[in-house]
Amino acid sequence: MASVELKDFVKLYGDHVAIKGIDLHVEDGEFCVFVGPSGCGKSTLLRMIAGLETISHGDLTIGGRVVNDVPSRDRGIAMVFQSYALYPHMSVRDNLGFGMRIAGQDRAEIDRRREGAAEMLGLGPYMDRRPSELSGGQRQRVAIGRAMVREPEVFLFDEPLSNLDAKLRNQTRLEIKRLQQQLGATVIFVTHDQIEAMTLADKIVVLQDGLVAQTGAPLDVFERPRNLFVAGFIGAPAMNILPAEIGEGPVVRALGLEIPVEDGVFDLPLPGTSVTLGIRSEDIVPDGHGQRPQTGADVSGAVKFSEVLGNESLIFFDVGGVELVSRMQRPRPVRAGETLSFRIDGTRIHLFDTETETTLRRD
Amino acid sequence: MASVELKDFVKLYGDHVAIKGIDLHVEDGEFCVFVGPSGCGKSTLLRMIAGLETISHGDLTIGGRVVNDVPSRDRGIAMVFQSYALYPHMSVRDNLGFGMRIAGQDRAEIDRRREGAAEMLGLGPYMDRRPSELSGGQRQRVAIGRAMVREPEVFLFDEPLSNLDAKLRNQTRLEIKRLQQQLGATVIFVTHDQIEAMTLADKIVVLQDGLVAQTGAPLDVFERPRNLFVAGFIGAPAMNILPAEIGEGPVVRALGLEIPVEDGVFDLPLPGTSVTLGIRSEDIVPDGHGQRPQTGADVSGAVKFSEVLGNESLIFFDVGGVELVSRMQRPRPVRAGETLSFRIDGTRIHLFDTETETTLRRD
Amino acid sequence: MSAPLNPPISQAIRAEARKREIAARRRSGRVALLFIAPALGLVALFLLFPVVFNLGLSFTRWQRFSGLDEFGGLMNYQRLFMVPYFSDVVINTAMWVIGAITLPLAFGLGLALLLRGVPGEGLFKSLFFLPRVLAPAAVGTIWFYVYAPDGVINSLAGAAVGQDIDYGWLFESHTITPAIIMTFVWQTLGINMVLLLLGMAAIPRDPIEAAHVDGASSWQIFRHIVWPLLLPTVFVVTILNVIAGFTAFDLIWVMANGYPAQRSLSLAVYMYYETFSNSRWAFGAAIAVMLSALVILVSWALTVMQSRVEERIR
Amino acid sequence: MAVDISDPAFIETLKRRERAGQKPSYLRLAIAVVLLIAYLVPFYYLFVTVFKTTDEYLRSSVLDLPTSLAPFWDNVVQAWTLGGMGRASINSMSYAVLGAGLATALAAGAAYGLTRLKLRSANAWFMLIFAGTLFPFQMFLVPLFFGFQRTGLINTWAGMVLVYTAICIPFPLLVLRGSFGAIAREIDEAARIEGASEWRVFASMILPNAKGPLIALFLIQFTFVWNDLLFSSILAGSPEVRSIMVALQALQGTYSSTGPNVVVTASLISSVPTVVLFIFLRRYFMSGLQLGT
Amino acid sequence: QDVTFYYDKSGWDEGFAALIEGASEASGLDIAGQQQTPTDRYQAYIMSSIAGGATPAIFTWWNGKQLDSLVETGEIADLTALWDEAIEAGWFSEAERELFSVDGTPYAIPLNVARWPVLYNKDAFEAAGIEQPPQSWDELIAAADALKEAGYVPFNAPAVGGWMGFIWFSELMIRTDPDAFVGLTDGSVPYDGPEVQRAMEIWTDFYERGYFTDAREQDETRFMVNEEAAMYLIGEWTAGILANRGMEPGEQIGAFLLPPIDAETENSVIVEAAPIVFSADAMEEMPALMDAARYLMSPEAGNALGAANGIYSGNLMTDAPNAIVSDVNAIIAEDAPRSIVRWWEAVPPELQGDLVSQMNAFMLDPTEENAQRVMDDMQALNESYWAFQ
Ligand SMILES: Nc1ncnc2c1ncn2[C@@H]1O[C@H](COP(=O)(O)OP(=O)(O)OP(=O)(O)O)[C@@H](O)[C@H]1O
Ligand SMILES: Nc1ncnc2c1ncn2[C@@H]1O[C@H](COP(=O)(O)OP(=O)(O)OP(=O)(O)O)[C@@H](O)[C@H]1O
Ligand SMILES: [Mg+2]
Ligand SMILES: [Mg+2]
Repeated sequence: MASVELKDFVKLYGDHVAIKGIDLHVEDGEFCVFVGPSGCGKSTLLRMIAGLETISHGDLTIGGRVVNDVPSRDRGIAMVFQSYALYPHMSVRDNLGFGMRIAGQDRAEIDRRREGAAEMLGLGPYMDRRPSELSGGQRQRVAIGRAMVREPEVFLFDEPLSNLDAKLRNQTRLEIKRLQQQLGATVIFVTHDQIEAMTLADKIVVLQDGLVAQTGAPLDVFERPRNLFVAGFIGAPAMNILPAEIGEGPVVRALGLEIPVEDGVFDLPLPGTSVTLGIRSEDIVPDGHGQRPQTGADVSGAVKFSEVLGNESLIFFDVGGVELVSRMQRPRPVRAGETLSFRIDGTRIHLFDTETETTLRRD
Repeated sequence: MASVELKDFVKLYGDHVAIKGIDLHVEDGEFCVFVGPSGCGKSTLLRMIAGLETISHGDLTIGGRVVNDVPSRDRGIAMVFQSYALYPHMSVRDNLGFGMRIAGQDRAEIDRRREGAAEMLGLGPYMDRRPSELSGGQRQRVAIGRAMVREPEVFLFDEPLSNLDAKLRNQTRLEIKRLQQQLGATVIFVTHDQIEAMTLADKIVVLQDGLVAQTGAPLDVFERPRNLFVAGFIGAPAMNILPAEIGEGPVVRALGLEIPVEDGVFDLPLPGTSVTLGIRSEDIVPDGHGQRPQTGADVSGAVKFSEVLGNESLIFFDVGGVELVSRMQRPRPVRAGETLSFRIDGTRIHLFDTETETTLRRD
Repeated sequence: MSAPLNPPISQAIRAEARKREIAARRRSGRVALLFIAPALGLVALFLLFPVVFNLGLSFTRWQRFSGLDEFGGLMNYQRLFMVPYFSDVVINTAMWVIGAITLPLAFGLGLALLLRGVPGEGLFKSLFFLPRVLAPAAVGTIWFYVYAPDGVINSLAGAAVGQDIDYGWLFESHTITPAIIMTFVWQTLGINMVLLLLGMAAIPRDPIEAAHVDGASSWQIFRHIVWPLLLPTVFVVTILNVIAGFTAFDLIWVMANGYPAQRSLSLAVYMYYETFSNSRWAFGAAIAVMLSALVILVSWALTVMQSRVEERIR
Repeated sequence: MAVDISDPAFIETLKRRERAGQKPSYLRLAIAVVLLIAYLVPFYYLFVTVFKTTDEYLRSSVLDLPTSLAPFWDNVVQAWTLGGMGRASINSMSYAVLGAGLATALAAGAAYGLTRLKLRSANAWFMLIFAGTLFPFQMFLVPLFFGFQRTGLINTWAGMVLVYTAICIPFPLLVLRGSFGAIAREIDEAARIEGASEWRVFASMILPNAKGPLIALFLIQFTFVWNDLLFSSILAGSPEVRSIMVALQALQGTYSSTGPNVVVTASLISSVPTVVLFIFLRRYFMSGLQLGT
Repeated sequence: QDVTFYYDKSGWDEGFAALIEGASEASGLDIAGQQQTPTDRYQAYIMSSIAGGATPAIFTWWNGKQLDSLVETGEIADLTALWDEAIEAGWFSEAERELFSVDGTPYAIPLNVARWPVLYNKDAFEAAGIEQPPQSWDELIAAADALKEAGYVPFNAPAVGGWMGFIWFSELMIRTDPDAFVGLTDGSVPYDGPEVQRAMEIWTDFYERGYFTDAREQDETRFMVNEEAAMYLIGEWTAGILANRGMEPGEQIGAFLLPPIDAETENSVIVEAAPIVFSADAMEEMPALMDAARYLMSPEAGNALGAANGIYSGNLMTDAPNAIVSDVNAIIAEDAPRSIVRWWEAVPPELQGDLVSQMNAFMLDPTEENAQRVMDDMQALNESYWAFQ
């Protein structure tokens, strides 16, 4: 296993700058997830690491060796593609063995590794099938198996789950995580799904338009988004974002309420300054559903409509013309028009500079 | 608007029986969702109602009229296809107008209805574009518009959201619901996504292999699944399912615990009988996270791993070799191997006959 | 940990990046050219160079033994219009092109609609397609006897009307070209039909079903949904037919055997005739150029139309 | 439930009803059969004629059934010897196999270079090769004839193979460019990461995945070369190298009086390979057609 | 191999093999034969070879205008000396030399010389009560009528192969006005003038009388072999073909020359001559080639060809290969008709195809109107050709 280091990465497609200067360190054995909206450069970055795109500028170090000019095959990496990229004309067995075969490895070694991977992934019964005769999840596992037999130092995954249906996606997610832990592998994983990113990553890298918006552990990114973009991108439903104003005392004024702010958490500007306030739906707690936050502000509003998810409901309600969404645990049926009371958890609010959109939180 | 009544529906494809005898009543103005795994017969059922497949056996009544032998066009229905099925060579305007035009309706009427639909769906700016020049969401709306201008008694939707990305899907879901309420329309909606089903439906019809597994209001189906299949299908992550045994007193024994059972809720068999116990992840509450259930049983186990979702985490833990999943609200980081205590909510457990897999709950 | 947002990318970095990219592209371009070279070489030598050479030839006076080195200007092009039976050539060519466009298409479409869903569709398709794999020379040979005075057509017609018919279909100036065109139709009908069937099969079922629900009758569905969506295929088929019609050679050469050739000549055969029977090399080259110009012009026009309709239904 | 789907009798009733619902149109079938019969009359003529002697042919109606099957061999032998078809069919077979095979292979290589490798202005390179088919064949006749005469390639076996190969390249290139383009890029990339060289990717990844089109193209070009009269009649006039179609035409056009029965038999002989290929590989022929469009 | 001998005569392979072997032996050169068909592409091959400066060493050609234009290239060897020798030896006469000369200089040697008589079915004549071949036009008409009476079609006149249209046209022209015929071929006599009008009238008249077989028949000798037609105006080499199909020359088949229409018309015969020519350069490089040429002119060569393919080389010292040739030899010895170069060779090559196809067209629709149209069209083509010269 090896660490991966990106220094000053830039990628040019013609005149279009797709990657605008990225530095990144992925530790040995770390599960690093690149997440971001479509077109932000996740795949490009991964492909540069894989050697499928030239590195226009910057240095790539894998396991301490600069590999800019090393061809893919010698970088000690293996890649799992979104579409799996299985060789459609080969059986599962041959898919697993192809790389070793052309490398001229001896049969015994090929078989050993192949059996190992097949066993670990439960591919035994399918070894003689073609990819087209496999289900999505099985294909997925073959793709991973093909990567495994290479015994790479770094695994690269490009949205490997997005072609699976919801159930299978959840299940495979778990498998990948387990496998990584078992192998102790360094993994770089690309996704645009923030749930995937949160659940899998040791380290999340949120990309925005060719740049890194934030790097950190999942909870860190979720709880301390560095800017409005990350705040809005991570978490579903998206954080409630409202204009607010700094009040006297550590207090934020919004929706006609005064929400107390914990001392020392934010670098608060002068009172009267406009700021942007972010509140996650689970931090607007409907009265009687879940623990009532101790510090905070009470608010009530007319329900516009609700989405019943079973174990919880999302309540969309109106406060002075602003629509807020709250999460109701152990839900009860709620009718549109009904007025409900909520309590906003003052200890969990987010404040951003309205101009620069960066957080006001002290690091 | 009209009610729809299916009586004794059977569908044969060659030798394959795709629908195996279904009775169903959809009320006037009701939003009815067919949900079920792939291949269970949802589309087939919908297409039989639409008149795109013959009804092998049974009667279809729409608005009180038996329409088995009435061609599609005269059934008073409109359908929105998964692929939208827009006429690719016609502008949005012509797509909307086609049905009325060939029905020989006069121009003024065509324009009136078309403008109405376009306005309601915000299609005004796109009227002269072709489908290929529209985004997925816009196409979706055109498809709905085309159904609307028919002023049908019943709307049929076949997985209309599955081609949209997650964000757009959520948004369109809301729009469809709003529209249905506005028009007061009878809608039959097919999906395999249980979240979609839960959030949209007045009535959910869970299909399993050509048969109805359960019919009911969303919360009803979620909270009182009629059998193991529905219990496992509705809700994510899937319900914890474990073998159990009826104990003395109203109590269920499982995992070496005695979980008290509310009186009068279940038809309990004799003590000692094996049953199947279902517990949703949110009903296994980690100590200190969320309201501690009053009736229930305490259990503790070693965490195998956790999935961090931000506002909550899924904790997978081991109790005597059985893996359980619990949902942790307002999560804290949890390490694998850590031992946690949980409390199972005895008022919310599900019991099934091990043999027939049907619920033991009293109706 | 992470870079500041929006760091400037300096011109120097840009320039260096561009250089690296170009170098990489060069490297892979060279490999690509290696793969292309053999095909390109053969094509250049045997197809492209001859085209240029032919163009050059058409401006010389070369015929029979001499004149290769004499510049003739537009002489050969003017000469074409002075050929006494030029009008025959034009009329025949026009008949060929129009016949080749309309007949196989019309019959092919009719057959395609007729055969769709008929039991044994596959067998029908194969049998109607079969003549296509035969050589035009063989087909011409057989049809020569089919059209002969004591041939199949006359025998059948004679049996039908109850008297002997010995009409010489290929020996009468006003039937020879239509007769050969009908043979062409016989041979190409199948491929037209199969292409149209494939085109129809490629039309998604959804819009058709949607039209059903929308209340359209079968004819209305064909007229408003199937036909417009089939148009790109129709254009492709038409382009193929036009080229085939313009350049049809073997059938005419074989079937017009017994008949005074010139009256059945189309431009394509005329070119061959002047070149190899009359040894007017440069003139033949000029006719080839004119023919090429016509073919390219017409198929280009059709291609433009095709991409227009395709655009519309994309 | 009011229905019992485990009751076979009930299912049988339903099946019958379904079948009745989708009644095939017998009227259309009848029309199709009639048209087909009319369409196949020339084949009928062909098959009765090859069993007739010249004398029988001249004295009976062309539609009469032959009196015996015996004359067939005699006709074959006559066609074979008079037309020199033995030599000619070996020639044509070699032109067709080699020309079509080489062309498809070279076109595949070129298509690989054009679609799978990064090549600047790949489109222009493609157009350059494809320009070869924009022109009707008449455009090549004079230069090829003269050029072949000059270089001594005329009336040579190698010359014929070369010219057929060249002519057969552009169309497969057009098709394969599409087929290769439709193969997921990730497959090459995966192979490359696994250590495959360009040639390896081409041979082990791209070719096997375009097997259908490759076979179809080979068949189409084989048929074209086998059936070609134009080029072979100009570039290969001598008996040693002439093609089957030239032989057939010579037989039909000779001063000697071979009867129609022999000529028609020769037509049949000259059609055997393509027809046999068609019968066995129909699927590829038909799918190949679609490729071109 | 030193030299290649190109030829286009398919079906003469055996004869050519013998000729080539003899020539090789006589010259000591290694000569190889190379057949190339069909004729138009053979000519194309030779012409483009010459245009490209690579004149084949030996090849067959055509006489008349075809030879003129070939000689014009300056690539062809002058064979005066050889001819002098041959005439000296009594192999040929001056008349033959003339057939192979351009402006009085011989440039070719004969491969074969064929006269165009009428071949007739002796049994048919007998059946129709005709005792001897017609000596005058009236006798010809009478014989034709008698044959019709007896159930025969008098003349076999196919139009296959695209070239046979000129046979009756030229024959009727020389029987009415041989000079006008010659004038046609050099542009001095128009194709729609009175001379042609007259020939066409007779031709049309013959068709009206039902003297000709169906021109659409593809098997040119079918009606002769089937004994449906009695006479066949054609080159004497056809005797070989008929013999192959079971009609023995001399026994079943006889020959006569068509009589002139008017008594005062000069008696003449159409002669088709196939020359062999030599490249001047090759001759200079390899003087031994002259020995090959001498052999090819010799009686031995003529006999070899006659034995192999029944072809008459025109050499006076050879044996007639069949009875027809000897009959014609006898007739010519007796009547001494004027030898006239066949229309095909006499006419400018560029006009050949266009004009003959008009004549074919007439045969397929032998009406008066069509005759007029054909004459007009021929003249139009003729005019435009000469205008271009
Ligand atoms: N081969 C290419 N040529 C030109 N531009 C490209 C190329 N590949 C990617 N881009 C551009 O680079 C940017 C980043 O693309 P990239 O594929 O890395 O996005 P992504 O984050 O992977 O998005 P997605 O989630 O949609 O896969 C986009 O603006 C894209 O249009
Ligand atoms: N035209 C058909 N011919 C034969 N079998 C069919 C046909 N259409 C559907 N089936 C079969 O009927 C069953 C039900 O199919 P249906 O399309 O209704 O499933 P579905 O519930 O809509 O699944 P999905 O969620 O994948 O769309 C399946 O087993 C399917 O294979
Ligand atoms: Mg990507
Ligand atoms: Mg479905």
